[in-house]
Amino acid sequence: MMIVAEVMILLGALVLLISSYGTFKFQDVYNRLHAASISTSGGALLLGGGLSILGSLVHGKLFLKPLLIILIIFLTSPVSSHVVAQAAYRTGVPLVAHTVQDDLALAFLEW
Amino acid sequence: MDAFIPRMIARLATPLILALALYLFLRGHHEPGGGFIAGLVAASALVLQAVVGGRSAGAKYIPVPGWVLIGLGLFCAAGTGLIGLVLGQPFLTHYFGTVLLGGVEVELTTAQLFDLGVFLVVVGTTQSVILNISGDR
Amino acid sequence: MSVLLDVALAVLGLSLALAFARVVLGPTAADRAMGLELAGVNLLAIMGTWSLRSGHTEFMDAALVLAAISFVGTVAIANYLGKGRPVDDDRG
Amino acid sequence: MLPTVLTLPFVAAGLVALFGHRAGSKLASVALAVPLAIFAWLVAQVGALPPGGLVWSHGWIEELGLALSFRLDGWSLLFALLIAGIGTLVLWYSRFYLGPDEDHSKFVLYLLLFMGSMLGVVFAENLLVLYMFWELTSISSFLLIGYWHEREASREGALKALVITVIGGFAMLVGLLLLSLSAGTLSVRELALKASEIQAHPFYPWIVGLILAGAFTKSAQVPFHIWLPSAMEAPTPVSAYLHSATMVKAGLYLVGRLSLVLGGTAAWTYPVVVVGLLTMLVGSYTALRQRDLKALLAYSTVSQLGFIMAALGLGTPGALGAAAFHLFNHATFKGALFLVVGIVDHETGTRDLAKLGGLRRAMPWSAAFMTLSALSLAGVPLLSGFISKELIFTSLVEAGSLMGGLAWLLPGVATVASLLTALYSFVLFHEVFDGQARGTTPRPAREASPALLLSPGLLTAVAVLVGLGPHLVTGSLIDPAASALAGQPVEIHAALWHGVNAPFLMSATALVGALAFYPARHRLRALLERLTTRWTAERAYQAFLNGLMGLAQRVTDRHMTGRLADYLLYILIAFVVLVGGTVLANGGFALRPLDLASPTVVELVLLAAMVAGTLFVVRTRSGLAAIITLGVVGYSVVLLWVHWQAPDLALTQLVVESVSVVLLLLAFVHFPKLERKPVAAGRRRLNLAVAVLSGAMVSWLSIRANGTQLFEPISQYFIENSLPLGGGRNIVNVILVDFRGLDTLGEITVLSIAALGVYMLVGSRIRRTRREAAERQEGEGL
Repeated sequence: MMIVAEVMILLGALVLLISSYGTFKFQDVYNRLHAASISTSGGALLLGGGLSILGSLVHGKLFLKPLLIILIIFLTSPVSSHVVAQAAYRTGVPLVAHTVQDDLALAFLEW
Repeated sequence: MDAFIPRMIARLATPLILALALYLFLRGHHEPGGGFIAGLVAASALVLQAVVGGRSAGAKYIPVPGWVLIGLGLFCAAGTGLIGLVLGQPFLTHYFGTVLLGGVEVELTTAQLFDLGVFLVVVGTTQSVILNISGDR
Repeated sequence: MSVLLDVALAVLGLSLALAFARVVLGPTAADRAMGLELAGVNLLAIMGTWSLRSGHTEFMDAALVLAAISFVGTVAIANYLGKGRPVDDDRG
Repeated sequence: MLPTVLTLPFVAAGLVALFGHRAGSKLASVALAVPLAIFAWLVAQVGALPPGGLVWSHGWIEELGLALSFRLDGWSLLFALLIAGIGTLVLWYSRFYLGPDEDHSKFVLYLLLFMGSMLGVVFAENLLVLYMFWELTSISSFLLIGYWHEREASREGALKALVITVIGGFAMLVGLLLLSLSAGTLSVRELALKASEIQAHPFYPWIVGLILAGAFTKSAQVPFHIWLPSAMEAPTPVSAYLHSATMVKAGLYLVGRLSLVLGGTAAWTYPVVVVGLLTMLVGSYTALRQRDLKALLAYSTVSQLGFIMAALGLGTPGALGAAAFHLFNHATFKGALFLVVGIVDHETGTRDLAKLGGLRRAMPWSAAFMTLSALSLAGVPLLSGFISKELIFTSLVEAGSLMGGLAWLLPGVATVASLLTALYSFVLFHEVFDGQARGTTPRPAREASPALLLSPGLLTAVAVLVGLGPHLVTGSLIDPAASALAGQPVEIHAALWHGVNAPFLMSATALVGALAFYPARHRLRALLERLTTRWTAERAYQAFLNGLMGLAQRVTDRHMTGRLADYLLYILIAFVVLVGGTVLANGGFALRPLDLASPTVVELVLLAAMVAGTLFVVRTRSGLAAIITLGVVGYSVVLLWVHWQAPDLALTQLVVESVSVVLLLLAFVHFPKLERKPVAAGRRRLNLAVAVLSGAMVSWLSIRANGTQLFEPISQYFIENSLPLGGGRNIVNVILVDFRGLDTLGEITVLSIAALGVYMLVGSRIRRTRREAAERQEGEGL
């Protein structure tokens, strides 16, 4: 059982690594946000789950604190990505050259 | 459309952060925590409100202006010091003992009151600085 | 038991380094805000694993607080990025 | 009983402060009860004093030898009687003198405050207690002189009086401390026993110089006399009470009180006598030159104070007795003169000699009081002034004889001064009341109300009675005062007629000379005018003040450039120079083996991250980027704490990091864009050098600090009893809150002050910019 938890934690760590690396592969902020949000969703879940399992195994009794952390992350990270994207768009960060369609431009006008 | 989503989330997140601050405050004496850190965490909740909701929200959240909190905090801290003085001990001696609170044995200590003073001052300072900078009172 | 955790920690360390690089290099302020958030999450992960690895569970509380606080930080940065006076930005 | 008498005025002042405004003009007469009661109690003590005087002492801070101890002996009784007696009369007088619309409660409050502090000075037995009350008198005199604060001249006069007396007071404090150091005690009585030991002490010349500085400034001796004439801006009752009868005599009181301790040596006698006589001379001829009645009286007071100071300086029992007697007389007739001048001013609206004249018919009573008191001042026989002046002349003659060749100098100067004194005394009543009216007075002259006349009348009566029967006062009051000073029983034989001898000749020449010169007084005034206006202490005072302000202005302009970078530079340079200097001086930089742990990989990586981050923060042009990267550097520090198993520190660092990022951001958005002024190359190098130096200094200190084991570490103590004593396992928090609670209390106070500071600085600026924006809107809207 211990091994499963540790593997989960390792996988989680790898997901985080991928998402950090991802931010370098994309050219503009908006795509990079996609990459970053992987870590706050999948990565956090895996890692948090592994940690809580490992914790409860180690301490004998149920150890749910990592789950609370996951809850907070799930609550806050989508919003922060949203806000960052919105701010970027508002301050006129250019979209990457080969974008096909920009829906927000229309909505942006009515503000 | 402007800051609608963050404001909604902030309304949800702020009580959570405040609960976190309270948690940190109450266990300060044994595990890491204490008045100062709890104060800062509470202050960040306040900051969130001020940032997201604009000036009025921050103020609305804690109706009392900053310096009242500071005053209260200092009073608390110095007050607990005086208790020691009153009982003939040197200034700022603390007393602690276990008290049965609703069947649960709770360990109360005047140091906690002093810590409350620190907490209030920190929150008060941040409140007055933020509201001030963001142009409110 | 600890071998896998150590590897995980090394991986997390690398990803944190990448997040730092993102913040330092990031052309626009938005990039930097995202970088900070990412660094926060990585730090969170490291603290979580390290607390179990070393047996001190207090770090878990620190991680808890970090999760909440970094949200406030990012929202503040993003919020003021748009409004407020044009913050001079070496937009890439 | 003594402490109650002393606290009575202060309590009354408190009551007046609280309920005074309701009583309106009747307040003065209600408050009268206090000085009257004290006066009555004091009169009861006359003659009934136990040998060592009435003593009361209460320990305050024993370690410093500071005890609230008071003593009432002959010398302090004389002063206390003057303070309380004239205080009563002045309070009664001021009720009618001050207009109905003026703020009586404030006036009475200050007067009571002054009375209490003056009593404190004369009762004080402990040097520091004396100094405390001494400064309190300066403060209350400042408040009283500046009573009509809307007038520029009052404010200026009050400031000048305060500046000079407080600087003198400060010098005196140093003197008193040196005195207590040399004798090991603060109580005046014990000092008297150790006189010889003090006088042999190397500090002695310093002690004498500094204490005399305090006394000379307070008693307006030359060259510090300039504050007294400008203190005449105060309402006349104040001038009568403070600046003629009591406050300016505090210096005399101190010189008298310490003459037993410090006196008897050339270092004490010569300066006091010389300055005294010089002041008498300067005071008398300047008084003659004055056109304004109050200024004339002010300079006359300066001159008479010099006269008494000289007598005190002589120190012989006879001289001390004569000084005490003249001090008493001067208080009475000078007080009367001031009050009559107040009446003239009150009734006619002017004090300018050119406009006054021929008022005897319109104001018979005032004329009578003025004439009698002025004659007593001039030293005309059958009046009190004559007797005490004679006594001082006798002691001057005796002292002169000791000086061999210069025997004629002391009496000579005194005679010339007395001649001038007599001259301006005649001017006082003749030019004001006799002859025909010269100019037109703003208000037609008519006699003052009897209530107003009561105070000067009583004072003049005392002067006349004492003149006719000196033994009324000498036996019971003056002799105990003199013996308290001389430390041995003193018997002055004051009689109406001392027979024809040297002092009588001096008085005669003075009076006859004055009568002779009287008709030629205008030419004399013109002559004096030309002689003395070149260099005056006044101009020296102004030059000193302006010079000081100019210097302060130049220093501030050069340093307060308004740029934060400059301030930081000054701080760091000071840090490097001071700390570096001391470390260098004590060989701190010796390269001892550094027992440091070898750094692990993790620490090196984090270190690299921090350095990279900081370099970026320094180089980036965008403020926002700098703030965010700063956050990242903070995170790496958090990792360091995590690595070193310090959860508390990690948590704190984390939270502080985020909140400060946000606060920096808030400040950033609201303030003008951080435009990077081009920094001159030279300045850039200086910045770099200072930065590197201070960085190196801090790291060296921290390395060195943990290396040295001057004291055994106290951490052990905290680990052991943080639980049993503090009741908590979180040692850091227990230390913060319990063991070092006081430090935390201090820290949060500093935090609150910082918050208030931010509120004031930032808040006002933002509100101002908002107001300007609003005004611009209105402008555009129009």
